[in-house]
Amino acid sequence: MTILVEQPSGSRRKTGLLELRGLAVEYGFGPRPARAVDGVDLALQEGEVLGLAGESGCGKTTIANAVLQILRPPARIAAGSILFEGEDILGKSTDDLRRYRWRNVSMVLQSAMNALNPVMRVGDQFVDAMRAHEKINRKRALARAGELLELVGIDHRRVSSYPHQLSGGMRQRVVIAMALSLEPELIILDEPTTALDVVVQREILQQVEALKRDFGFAVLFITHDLSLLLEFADRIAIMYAGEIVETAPAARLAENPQHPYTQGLLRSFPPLSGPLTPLTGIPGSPPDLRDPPTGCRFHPRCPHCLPEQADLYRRQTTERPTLRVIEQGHEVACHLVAEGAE
Amino acid sequence: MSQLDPTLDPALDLSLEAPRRIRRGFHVPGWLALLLSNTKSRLGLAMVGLVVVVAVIAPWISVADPNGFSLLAARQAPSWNHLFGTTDQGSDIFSQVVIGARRSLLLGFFAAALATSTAAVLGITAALLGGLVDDVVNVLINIFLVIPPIPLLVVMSGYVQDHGMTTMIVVLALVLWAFEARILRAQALSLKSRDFVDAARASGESTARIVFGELVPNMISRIAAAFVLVFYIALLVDAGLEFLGLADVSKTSWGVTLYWAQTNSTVLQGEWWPFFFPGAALAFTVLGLVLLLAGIDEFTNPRLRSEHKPHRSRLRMLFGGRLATREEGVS
Amino acid sequence: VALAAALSASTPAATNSPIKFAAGHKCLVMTGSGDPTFIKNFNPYTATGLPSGSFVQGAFYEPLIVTAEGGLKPVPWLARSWKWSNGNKTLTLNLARNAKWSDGQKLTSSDVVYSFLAGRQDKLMDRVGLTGAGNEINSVKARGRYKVVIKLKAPDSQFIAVTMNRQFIVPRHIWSKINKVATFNNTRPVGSGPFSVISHFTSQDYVLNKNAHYWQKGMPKVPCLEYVQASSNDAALALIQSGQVDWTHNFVPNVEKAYIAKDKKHFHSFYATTAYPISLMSDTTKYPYSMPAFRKALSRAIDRKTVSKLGEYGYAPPTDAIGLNGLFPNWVTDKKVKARAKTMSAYSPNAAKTILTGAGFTYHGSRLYDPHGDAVHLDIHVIAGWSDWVHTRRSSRRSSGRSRRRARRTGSSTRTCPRTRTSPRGRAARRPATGFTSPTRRPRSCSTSGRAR
Amino acid sequence: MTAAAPLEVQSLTKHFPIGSAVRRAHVHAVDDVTFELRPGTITALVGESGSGKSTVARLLAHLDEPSSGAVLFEGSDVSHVRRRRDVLRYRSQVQIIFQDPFGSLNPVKTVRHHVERPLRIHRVVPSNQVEQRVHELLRTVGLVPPEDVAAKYPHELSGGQRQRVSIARALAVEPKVILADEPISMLDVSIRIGILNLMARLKEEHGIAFLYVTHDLASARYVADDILVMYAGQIVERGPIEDVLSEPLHPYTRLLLDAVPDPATKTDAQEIDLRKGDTSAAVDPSEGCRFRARCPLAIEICSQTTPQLVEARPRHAARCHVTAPAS
Amino acid sequence: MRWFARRLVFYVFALWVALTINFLLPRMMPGSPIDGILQHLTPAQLAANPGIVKTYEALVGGGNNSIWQDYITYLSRIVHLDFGVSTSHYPAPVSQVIGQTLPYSIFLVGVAFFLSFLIGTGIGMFAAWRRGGAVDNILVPTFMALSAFPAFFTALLGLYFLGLKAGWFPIQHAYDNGLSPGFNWEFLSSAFRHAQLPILVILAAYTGGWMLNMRTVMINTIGEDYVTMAHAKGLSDRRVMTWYAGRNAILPPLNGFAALFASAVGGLVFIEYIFSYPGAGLTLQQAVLGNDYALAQALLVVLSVCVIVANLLMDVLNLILDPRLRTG
Ligand SMILES: Nc1ncnc2c1ncn2[C@@H]1O[C@H](COP(=O)(O)OP(=O)(O)OP(=O)(O)O)[C@@H](O)[C@H]1O
Ligand SMILES: Nc1ncnc2c1ncn2[C@@H]1O[C@H](COP(=O)(O)OP(=O)(O)OP(=O)(O)O)[C@@H](O)[C@H]1O
Ligand SMILES: [Mg+2]
Ligand SMILES: [Mg+2]
Repeated sequence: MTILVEQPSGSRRKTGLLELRGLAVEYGFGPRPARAVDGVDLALQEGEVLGLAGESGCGKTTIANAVLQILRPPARIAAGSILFEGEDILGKSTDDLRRYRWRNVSMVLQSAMNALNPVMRVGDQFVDAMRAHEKINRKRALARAGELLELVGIDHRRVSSYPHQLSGGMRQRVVIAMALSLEPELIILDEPTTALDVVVQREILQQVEALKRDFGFAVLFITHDLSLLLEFADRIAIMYAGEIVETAPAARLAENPQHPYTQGLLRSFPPLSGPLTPLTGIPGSPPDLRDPPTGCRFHPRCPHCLPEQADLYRRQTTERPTLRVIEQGHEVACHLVAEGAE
Repeated sequence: MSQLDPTLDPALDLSLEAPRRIRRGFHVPGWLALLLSNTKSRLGLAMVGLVVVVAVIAPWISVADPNGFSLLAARQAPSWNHLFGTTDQGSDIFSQVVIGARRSLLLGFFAAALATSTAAVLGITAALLGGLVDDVVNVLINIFLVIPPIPLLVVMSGYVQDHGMTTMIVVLALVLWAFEARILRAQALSLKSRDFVDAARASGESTARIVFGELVPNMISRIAAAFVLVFYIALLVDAGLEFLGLADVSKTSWGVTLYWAQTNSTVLQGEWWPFFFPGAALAFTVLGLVLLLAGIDEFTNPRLRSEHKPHRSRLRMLFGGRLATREEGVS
Repeated sequence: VALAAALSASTPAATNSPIKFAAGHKCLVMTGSGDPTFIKNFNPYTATGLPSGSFVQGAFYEPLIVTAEGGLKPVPWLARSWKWSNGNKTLTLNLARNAKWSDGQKLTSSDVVYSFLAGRQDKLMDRVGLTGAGNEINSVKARGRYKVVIKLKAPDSQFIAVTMNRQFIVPRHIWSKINKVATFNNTRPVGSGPFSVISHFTSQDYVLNKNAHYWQKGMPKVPCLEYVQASSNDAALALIQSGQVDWTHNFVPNVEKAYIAKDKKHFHSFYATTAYPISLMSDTTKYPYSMPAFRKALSRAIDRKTVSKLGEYGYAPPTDAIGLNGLFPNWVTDKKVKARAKTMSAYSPNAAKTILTGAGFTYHGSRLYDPHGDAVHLDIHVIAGWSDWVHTRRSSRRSSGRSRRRARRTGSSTRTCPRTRTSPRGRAARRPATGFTSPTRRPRSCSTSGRAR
Repeated sequence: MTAAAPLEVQSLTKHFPIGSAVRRAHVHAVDDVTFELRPGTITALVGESGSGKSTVARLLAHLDEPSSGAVLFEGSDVSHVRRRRDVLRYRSQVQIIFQDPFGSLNPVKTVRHHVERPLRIHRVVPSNQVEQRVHELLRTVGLVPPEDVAAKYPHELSGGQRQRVSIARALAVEPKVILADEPISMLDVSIRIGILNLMARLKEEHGIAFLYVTHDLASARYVADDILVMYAGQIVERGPIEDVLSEPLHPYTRLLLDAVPDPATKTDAQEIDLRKGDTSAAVDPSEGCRFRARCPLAIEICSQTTPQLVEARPRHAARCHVTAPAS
Repeated sequence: MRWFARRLVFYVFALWVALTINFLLPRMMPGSPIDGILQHLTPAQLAANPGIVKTYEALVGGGNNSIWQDYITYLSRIVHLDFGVSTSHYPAPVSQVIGQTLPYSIFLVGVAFFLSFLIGTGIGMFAAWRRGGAVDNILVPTFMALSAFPAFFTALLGLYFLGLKAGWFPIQHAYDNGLSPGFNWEFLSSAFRHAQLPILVILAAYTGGWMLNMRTVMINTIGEDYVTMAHAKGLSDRRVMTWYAGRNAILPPLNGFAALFASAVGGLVFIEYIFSYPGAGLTLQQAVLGNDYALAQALLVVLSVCVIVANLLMDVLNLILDPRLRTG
């Protein structure tokens, strides 16, 4: 894998736990690779729950994989850097990387149901993870695996089960327990509940919250279910077509969304209580990342992008908006907003 | 003798069977365009094509009678007069090889066609109907897989007096259909669970139409793969039987030339050409088919595709710029 | 036999002198061709193939008189001398007095009488037709310990050459106790022959050691015989080429190059031209083979020279139409007959055509139609693996060029008519002549023999 | 608009055999389900995964045959019709839309094929008008320009567009009933509303009776008029959707409601009591309430007799001994 | 375990069907093979084995019995391993001939197939792991081309170049002449030496199949989430390749074992023929050429049984490797 690192210019800012700078990831070779992630800046503080929301295919999983450095060809990091505790992990040796994975950052995969090796006992998969990082004998590792399972509400005797003997929700919880096994600073939850029933989903989220309180890890929570994030995350980043278009504290985002895309997303969730108003969703469909629209990537679907406003229209269609701080902790990449702020 | 029994994993993604387009409105079946866009299958296609061409023009490039004998010309090493040398009897091996290509190709083709159609009808219908029909077909398939085909053929050819082409085709198809049926049934089973089959049923399509109108078009590449598979297995097995002397050894075919080479102990006499050329021709054809199959496999399973950028310019030269590409298709 | 298109015959045998390989071989190593894997059975009566076929019969059990193929003189063996009397109906045989069985017991006239009459004990042991309808033997009696008298019902010129050749002598004290000969495997044979001990036996080779009690002084000259299984001509050739085997008796294509050239000094071969010729036998009861003209035309349509060259690598010369001059050169004395036999075997498509058209055959284009108006097909069946035979068929295939013929592989059994099966030598006897048969029905009249390879 | 329900379901039951011939068990995927679909009404069918929602839809679509019970179409039982003509007649009135927009269209066939096949099978319009009708249908579901869309293959469409094709196909036969099995669950959030709005519009304009199978209560509330809540093969609650959602009777409905994240009512201390799911409640169930193992309100009688659906409020029924006791 | 029980039932059934096919085969063919058989035996031999004609009739038909009678006789004889007498090995019973030849074939195909499995799956696994690497670019095409070669052609080439020209290997028989089969070093080493060339040919012919199979499945497996997860856990590459990807990827090829093994058993006919290796394959070829129908048919049955047994072993292995089968 070729790793192109564009050193960020300028002095080192004070960084949090994890910081992505100008991260770009491409899929495929040749003249027109798909830039699934394009110039993403994102920072995560210790103990924080950062939500990452966006439509399918906008690059959420790709970011997660990049953070753990488990991208496989044809994916490659085309630009940017990934700082973990101030250290760029892109330059790390294979061995250092191996140690960094799971010990510092662990991950619950998007389809955690399939994340367990079907031919290995659950306990052994815990043992594998532990023994890859520390000297611990099998018996003690198994004992600890049992404790971890109890933490997520599964009988410790289940260490000797095979994955297929567990239900989907249980498997999900096993993976979460496994993600905890080395007490990492950051856990990435990539749509941990998409395939599950609402009741099970609720159950798992409650458990994660409880665990977070006990262990104090930070969470990068990836989902396309914005309503879930609003409830669960401290801060939310909205992604569209490989770019971050808005970040804000959860409450603020719910009350005062700035980007038309965010607004559209919020309008896509009918409420469960209160008055019902006709919703519109967002017309159109996400762009092909091999050939993204010029200018603002959202402009073809944007209700505020009208040829009548010629000047704005020209900027929207040719000039890429950048993230601007419009208020403490609230950043938006939108020509409209920039216009309004000035 | 299927030495190569490629994994035709039924769970593979089939959505890629969708047709590509050439220019506006002109549709090329997706598989053909893909076949030409894959390096392996292109090479395979070229190799098989070469053999086909040779077989077609065989009468014009060979001597009148490939089995004609001549005292003067016996046991000659390859030379300009006899490209592939001559046999113990002075027959021209080149002629035997090019004429032999006809029989091999025809036999392989028809055996494969017969086996494939049997397998497709049985396998797909069984999968679709399920229940008892499926159980019976499935057990039948598995039983055929348990009886070793070559010994079965060897014993059968001991009984069959007539080793004519038709008989051989039928016999080969009878023994080999299960290979394909297994693949196609598994494939159809996985397709059957797709909603579009139920959707077609819900909109009132008949079973026959679902099989031939909805399922089969989706399985073209699988069926093609199965066809190619049986094609070369049939080639190999037939040549093998001839080589063992279990066929009509007065015909002209690769296996028969090999048989005579073996019978005349040419190997032990240090004459390599009587067995090398027909053997190489057989291996060449089979390799071409294997490559074709590998190509089909690759485009059926996108994960197998190697991630090289396509050599489009060279392709253009080869195919006169009429090659369909994905970009042109999507409007 | 109306038509004998003499092709060629018998076995070119390759030999190499034991000298060179003496270091490596203790024994004289031999092989045949197309032998199935060996099964331990040395019962000479149930023998069809090796190891208990004629080769082993000879090693353990001997006849009284040996007559070689080709009309040669009978050689005294266990019977040192004999005398015909009573108008050639009584044969008196004087046995060797020093002959012993390998277990040390003496071989006497009672053993000989027992062997001749053993068919009465078990049909399977009948070698002389004693139990058959055509039994020609009146009595076999011992006169003293070393004299045997055989009385025939009628004089028989072939009695010594054929019948006696077939009858080997077995020890009475062993065989008379065998209940069921068919299932007796005789794994520790007691015989009078030069080899008596099976020192080694596996499915792919066996070794026979010298008989310590052998009656012929100084014989045998080799300490042991090893017989190696070779599953085909090809396998046998590989064995002799590499010197692993000293002697074989199978067909070697192009023997000069394939074998002798490897070691000119030690590798030799010979081809028994005195054997029965390879011939086409037709079932003369079947139309159109029943038409002499058709057979004549066939004979003239065969290019025997080419057949000999291509089919037999020139080992065996073409014969005339009678085909006996290799075997019995002096039999035909009439010059006119000789000349006619020669003409009848001379290759001449035109002559063949003339004969055919003269007999009512017609040609449509290049196809031949018989007088009934049916197209003529010749089915020629050959034995797969007998390479020389198959060749012969192939090279003769085109020579008459006009009729469409199909050749088939058959096993040795079905469509062959062996008419010559008296040779004492295994190979020739096992080699049925190729028969031309009618396209429709196969001859039921002829029996079969041999096996395919 | 007449109130006569085109489709009525009475005591519909479907058991699937599982396990071997030796240890045969039955999943009571659908057990004694009764409801009706009224014209111009969207009825939502919700429940957890495996509760039998899809099976109900498939039974109604005549894709599976019920073990017992009846499906009354305009008064006559159609659950066991076999004659092709009868089946076809039924299919021309009742259509189904599937969950997976990728799976429910044949990848090698164009959009045109999908929409025109039902037209031809059922001879909805003379064949010279098929083309025109296809375009009309595509326009109805919002696929424009229809000429372009008709020539496309499914893989050239986005998920939302594909689901619209499915709807167009269902509409082609001018059905009275459309069964939509989770039509939006696999779509992107931003385009779900579009499909829901389309359904609402068709209901209005064509008077179609919809069965909307979903596990998303919020979307059900958005489009549906009535709701059926299923648990372990049984309907546990039934009623007008606003009534049910605002004042659920059955503890399972309440559990569902509590579990759904709703930003509008976000409260940090909203910890709810979740007992372990009993996934095998529908496998050879014994007498008693199937929810009892998870139920916070469970009392003794719950494990003894199976509760019946009882109308505790007007048109609002539940299957619970505690909240809707049989009087 | 229920899965295994089902397999067992199937195998018994398959065996029965194979026997029945075997029974029907000669009856469906034109002509009457019984004559062919009887012609090989002299009247004396026939007279000596009064039961033999019955056995043959049950085997190939041609008697006056009804087909059902024949069938019953046939099955009961086969249960008693009575396949009649081999005409080409007269007077040995067929079972003795098979008993003598089969071990060699089992040895040959067992060793060769096991090796080809190990090597093939090993290479396939590695090639998939390092896509585009040296192994993938060199070994994979090589083995693929080799497997496209007809087995008998490869065997001929091996015989010519490695056996004759180079003289590295013995070119026929199962062991050196003069040795007796037994469990002693001399014999075993000789047997191994004689098996080398045939084994090499089988390897050349069949390794490619395993390899391609394994490679394809492995490539799919590598895309599975549990492999990604194993990477994310920071496991070493080796561990991920073998225990996470490899362990799972090997299961489908094992399931395809039946077809491949059956075809390898078929390949034996050619290889044994060319190397004059005294196994069941060569015996089968000679039996058919020699119209020894009894032997040929018995061999077909026995080879089918071998394939079934091999399948059974594979199922056991599958059971060990795949917990889903054990508990599912
Ligand atoms: N292996 C791959 N090869 C080529 N393109 C890929 C590959 N994996 C992902 N992509 C492309 O990268 C883009 C981002 O994918 P990613 O999986 O990160 O999306 P996501 O936001 O996680 O979506 P989802 O919500 O569906 O999980 C998509 O457009 C996808 O098509
Ligand atoms: N063909 C079948 N054979 C056996 N069991 C089946 C079959 N189809 C469905 N089931 C079982 O019936 C029950 C109901 O299944 P169904 O698909 O109707 O649930 P659902 O409510 O649609 O679930 P989901 O929300 O996951 O789609 C499940 O337990 C399922 O396992
Ligand atoms: Mg994702
Ligand atoms: Mg469902």
